Amino acid sequence: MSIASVFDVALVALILTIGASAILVRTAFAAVVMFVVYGLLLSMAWVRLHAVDVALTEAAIGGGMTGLLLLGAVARSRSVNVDSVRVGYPLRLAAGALCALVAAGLAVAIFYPPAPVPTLAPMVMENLPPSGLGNPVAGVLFVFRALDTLLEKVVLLLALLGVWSLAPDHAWGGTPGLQVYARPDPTLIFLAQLLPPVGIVFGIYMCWVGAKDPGGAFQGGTVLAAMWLLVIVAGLQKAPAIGRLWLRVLLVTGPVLFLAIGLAGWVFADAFLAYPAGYAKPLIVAVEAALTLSIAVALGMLAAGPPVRAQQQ
Amino acid sequence: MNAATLFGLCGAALVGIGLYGLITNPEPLRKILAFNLLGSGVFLLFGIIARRAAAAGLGGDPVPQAMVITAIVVAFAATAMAIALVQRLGDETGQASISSDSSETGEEKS
Amino acid sequence: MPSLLLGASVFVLLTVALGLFAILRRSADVDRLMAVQLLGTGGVAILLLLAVATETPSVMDVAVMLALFAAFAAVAFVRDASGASSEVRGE
Amino acid sequence: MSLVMDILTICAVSAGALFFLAGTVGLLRFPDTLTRLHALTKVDNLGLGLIVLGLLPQTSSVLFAVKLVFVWLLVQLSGAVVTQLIAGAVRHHGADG
Repeated sequence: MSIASVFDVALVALILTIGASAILVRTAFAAVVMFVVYGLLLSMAWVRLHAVDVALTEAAIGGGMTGLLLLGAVARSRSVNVDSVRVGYPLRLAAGALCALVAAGLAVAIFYPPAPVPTLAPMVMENLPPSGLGNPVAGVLFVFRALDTLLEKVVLLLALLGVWSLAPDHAWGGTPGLQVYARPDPTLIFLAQLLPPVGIVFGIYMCWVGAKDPGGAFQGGTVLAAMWLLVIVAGLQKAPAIGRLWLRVLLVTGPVLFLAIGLAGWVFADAFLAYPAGYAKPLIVAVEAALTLSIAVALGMLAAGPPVRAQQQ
Repeated sequence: MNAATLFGLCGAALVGIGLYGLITNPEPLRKILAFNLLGSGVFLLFGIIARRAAAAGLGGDPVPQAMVITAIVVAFAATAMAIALVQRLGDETGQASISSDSSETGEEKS
Repeated sequence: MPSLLLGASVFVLLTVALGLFAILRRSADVDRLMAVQLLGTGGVAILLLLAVATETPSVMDVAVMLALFAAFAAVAFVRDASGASSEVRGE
Repeated sequence: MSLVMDILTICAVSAGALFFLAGTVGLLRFPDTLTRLHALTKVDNLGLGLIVLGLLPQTSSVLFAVKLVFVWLLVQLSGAVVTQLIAGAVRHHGADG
């Protein structure tokens, strides 16, 4: 057994242990801590699977952002009475058997892959040079399957609308109920002043490097969102009211620019979302830059939750 | 057994674990967490498909990888939505568990 | 040299696993906060070793990401474990 | 020259790995939260620092090396602040276990 496979076995064992304890541990707070640890471990698994783009996304969203989201919910649900009704033993046994069956079925599928493994990698590499991009994943996201990416941005906006519309009527247009430090101590303020500049540089770097190497608008946008939330959580700045014009403009800038370039494709190239020859890379970089900002704001506001307080004038 | 198969089995097991948590945990928050775990198991299975299809000098097929990136972001959006729903439910009813008939579930073990 | 660095990454992974076990068997919430911090540092070390051993510089970006988000998550955890949070709910 | 570099790498990386082990032993054996936190900071500072030091001679380009140092600085700063925060939470909440 090679050293690399020892690493893989140890990593898989650790992931499964942490994943199982995230489910089985008693308190919700501990479960969320486990889930964040699990997300960070999973990003290492993605590195081992040669999917660095996915590893970046998983570390950012699976590890940090989902953790913050769940944690906010835990903190707020402490005031609500959680009835500790536990499912009975027979039902748990039946559920366990069912789940083992599902897992076993998937495992069988893993052991018997289709004989010639289907792959689109040669096609991607063949058609990548005209776009001027060096990162095949960015090529798929912004050239070959650009419609998916555009619609995903729309999904983000729709989800945000959904979250906002769950606010009580009197709070519409108000500020989100993100939990913040009541009295931040100097160390926290130091961190909240130190980390964001570093994070912003890294987020821009992620977006910029995404055309050539692993990275891109998603990863960059998530870093920016996290830095913004850090500043808010530390109490250095207030969460913006959802009615703010600048907020809404930023939210739609990315998708609108993407859509505009896509529509222009009908005129200057042959099809919707086609890029005119020779201009593909600058256009994609422009779209990515705008999307990074929009994604950052959308993810940040999603994590901040629905508004709870009417805007004070 | 190569690395792809090993991580594939890990993904399969995670789907099982997540499903178990989804069924047996009465707290909606924990259900959401379990669903995320289940989802990441499915993503890992996609990663295996990508890894096995390595060709043309790439470590994996970029198409499933791009799909997983999209999926992670959408899963986050769905989680945010689900949590907002649960919270509103809690605000309205003062209850933090999904049980249409609490007297019945209370009998099993309280 | 690459196999030595890989060996070192296995060793660090095992110590991190043991450390996580040590942290997580305690029941106090404050203890659990250390798990994220330990994985932040250990994960960065593992990823850096992997990046150099396999000569893939982009893995280093994952290490930066891990460091940033471990710190981010830790700040959120401390907020709730210490009860220092304030509800933005002035109705 | 490359032999000297390799020896430096081997020494520093092993020493770093040893600090990871020491930190873990501390986490397992120390009696209360604050002392365990103390063990953890040793992992942060010395373990990662020595590993980065050991990796520097093996890097293929200057940019790579600069990035390594940048990562280490980032972990140093954020790690120091986060452990401070945790310690503050312990003091606020009372150390248990």
